[in-house]
Amino acid sequence: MEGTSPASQAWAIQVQGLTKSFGNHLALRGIDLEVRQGEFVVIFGPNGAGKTTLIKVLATIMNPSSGRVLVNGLNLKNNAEEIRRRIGVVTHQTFLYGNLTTYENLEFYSRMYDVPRLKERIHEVVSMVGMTSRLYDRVGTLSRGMQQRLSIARSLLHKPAIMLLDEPEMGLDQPAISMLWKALEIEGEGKRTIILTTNNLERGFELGDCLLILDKGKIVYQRSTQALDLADLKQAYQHSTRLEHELLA
Amino acid sequence: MSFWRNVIAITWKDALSQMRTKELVSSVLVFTLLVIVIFNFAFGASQETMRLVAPGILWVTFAFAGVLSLNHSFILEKEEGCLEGLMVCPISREVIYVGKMLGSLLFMLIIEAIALPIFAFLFNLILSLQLVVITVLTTVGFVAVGTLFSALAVNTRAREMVLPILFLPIVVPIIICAVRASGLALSGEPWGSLSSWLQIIGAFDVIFLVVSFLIFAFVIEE
Amino acid sequence: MKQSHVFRSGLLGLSFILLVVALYLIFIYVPTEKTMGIVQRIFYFHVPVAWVAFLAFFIVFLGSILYLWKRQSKWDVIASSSAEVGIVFTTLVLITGSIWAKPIWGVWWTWDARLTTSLVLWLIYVAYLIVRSYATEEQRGARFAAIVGIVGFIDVPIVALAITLWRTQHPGPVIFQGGLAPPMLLTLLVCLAAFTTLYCLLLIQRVSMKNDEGEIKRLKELCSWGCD
Amino acid sequence: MENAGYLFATFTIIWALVFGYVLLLSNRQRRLRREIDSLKETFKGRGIEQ
Repeated sequence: MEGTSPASQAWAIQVQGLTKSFGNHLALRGIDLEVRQGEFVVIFGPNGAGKTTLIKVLATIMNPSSGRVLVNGLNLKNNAEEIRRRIGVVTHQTFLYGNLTTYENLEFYSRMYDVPRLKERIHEVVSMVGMTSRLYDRVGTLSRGMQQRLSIARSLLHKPAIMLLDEPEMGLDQPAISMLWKALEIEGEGKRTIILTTNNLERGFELGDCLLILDKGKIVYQRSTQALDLADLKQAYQHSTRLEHELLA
Repeated sequence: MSFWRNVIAITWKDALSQMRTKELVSSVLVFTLLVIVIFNFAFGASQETMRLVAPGILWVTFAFAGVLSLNHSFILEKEEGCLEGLMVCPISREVIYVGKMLGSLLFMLIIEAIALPIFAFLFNLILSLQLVVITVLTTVGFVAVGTLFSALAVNTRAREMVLPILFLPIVVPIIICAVRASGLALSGEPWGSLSSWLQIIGAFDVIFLVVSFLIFAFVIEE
Repeated sequence: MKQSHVFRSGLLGLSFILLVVALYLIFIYVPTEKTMGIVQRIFYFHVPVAWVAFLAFFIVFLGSILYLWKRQSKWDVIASSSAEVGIVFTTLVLITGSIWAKPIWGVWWTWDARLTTSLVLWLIYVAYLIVRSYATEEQRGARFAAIVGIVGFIDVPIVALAITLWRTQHPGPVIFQGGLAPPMLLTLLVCLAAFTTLYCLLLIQRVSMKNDEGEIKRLKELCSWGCD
Repeated sequence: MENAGYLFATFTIIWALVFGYVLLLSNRQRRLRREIDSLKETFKGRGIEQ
């Protein structure tokens, strides 16, 4: 826990001046963001706004081009492995191997995260998403919704303090969606930090404590949920997307 | 020793997954057999010419079989974004390289263990310890660069084409050495006459294991 | 801008003068080699061209390392430009080698150690360009090409060693008996200098072209982003 | 002098290739320059700062 002062403990994520460029294209152009521990942040934005890039940088999959990222007070640059231990990632891709069974997949990821008493833990997370009966089925034979539920189980194996959810509802059916949020609730005990990207304004408004709109790699809007109603948010979102349409025309 | 624990977990997962892909195992084996048979027609069946061209046929076969299986190694990781899943695990990028490399090595050695006796049987040759050593050493060289290039090729368009285009020119030196050394081994030469070939293969293995280990992170990290 | 233009013109003048001097030396000044006759004069082209090819690939190697380390696109621009020039020169090596081989050994192509090594080099660096063009994004292509640039160059000595060992088992014709006479050495050195300057010139030209291409992309990007 | 043809061929090919390459480069360079100029014109017309 070196380098973590009590003051920075309260922040789960601190991002300062984060940019990410792909050649000439700037995907993120100066993001400043602070997320308190236990906060639920929802990021909206049109396609290509940089949502996925931001999540990938926070998930340590992509290196930032410039700027500083702290997770639990740890700098992303030199503590990537320690940070990875504390985050769980769910995207619309499941990260699961179709040729392996449910159990084998979860066993593999448990090994990667050094999960203690992994057998019990696997049974625990699998029953949490209601997949106990499919423990020895090959993942490739399961339906899309089931695979996604397993993906949630996978992300919770190591009890991460921070969850990064990149459009997790994409391609999910209704039961799977409610299962997702139930699983996160049970495990979270109200203090897990969550960052969610989505296009669904109503859902995000319902879930989040803090709402952001990302547009062309910049945060163009940031409010806490108490301070606004849904209509406000919709207007802001439409404004940012309309701006884009006007420019393209 | 969590490094090796994680490496073994990846290797095991890879080996299991590759072995379960029945199309892969059978297609690589059938391919191997086909190449041997086709070359047989190409060069005529006289015992003497066969002796001469057998090592060449063997290594052409193994090189292409290697391309097939190496290609698959990272296609496996690409399908459900699994490579990103590995990258968010609390392991260094090097663990991923070593794990994948050993997985491909294991898979190729199994294929070769099946193909070599068939080869010896069809060409009337005697398998020796020398041939086994040459095969293992050369295969290590194949997977050392192959794993690096496979991770690279899978992120390009026409990935099935990119891997052989990259891989084959780079492994030219060890293919030459393996062909020569196998030729000597098959004609019953002592270890001493093989040594200079084996040394080059060994040097290639060491150099490219180290280089690939060092630069692998640059391939998978944006 | 102005300064680089002056520098480039100077380089152009220098390489022109050197090439003219080289022509004079090769055709008039240098004595004819005894065993091979006049064809041996190809040597004064063949060797400098091969040297430049090798130099070009070394620059690719350095540029690739620097690009991966610093992530500045200028290193990638230098590396990829050098690779292209290198391929042109390797092609020249292969052609001049073949033309030399015909009167001396009676065949166009022989699996001579040096020629074969050049051929493998050519294949490696063509792969370098192919990887770049097959990548889904420009930056990714640069990164992948840099990997090939590093691995490829490290492979060169091993390729040369393996092929030399392979060929010495069938002793090929000896290219040179005895050392080089002083006039021959002088001619060779001038030719080396001439082709090295030519390489520098081509590299600078290619780099500035790539920069222009980048500038066009940037302007177009700006166009689509609008003013901000 | 019986093999002078080969020597001559070498020279011709080398120079043809080098000049061909240089010509190709300078042609492309000119095209690029023109494109840059026309883009800059457009910007001026729209009053966008570069």
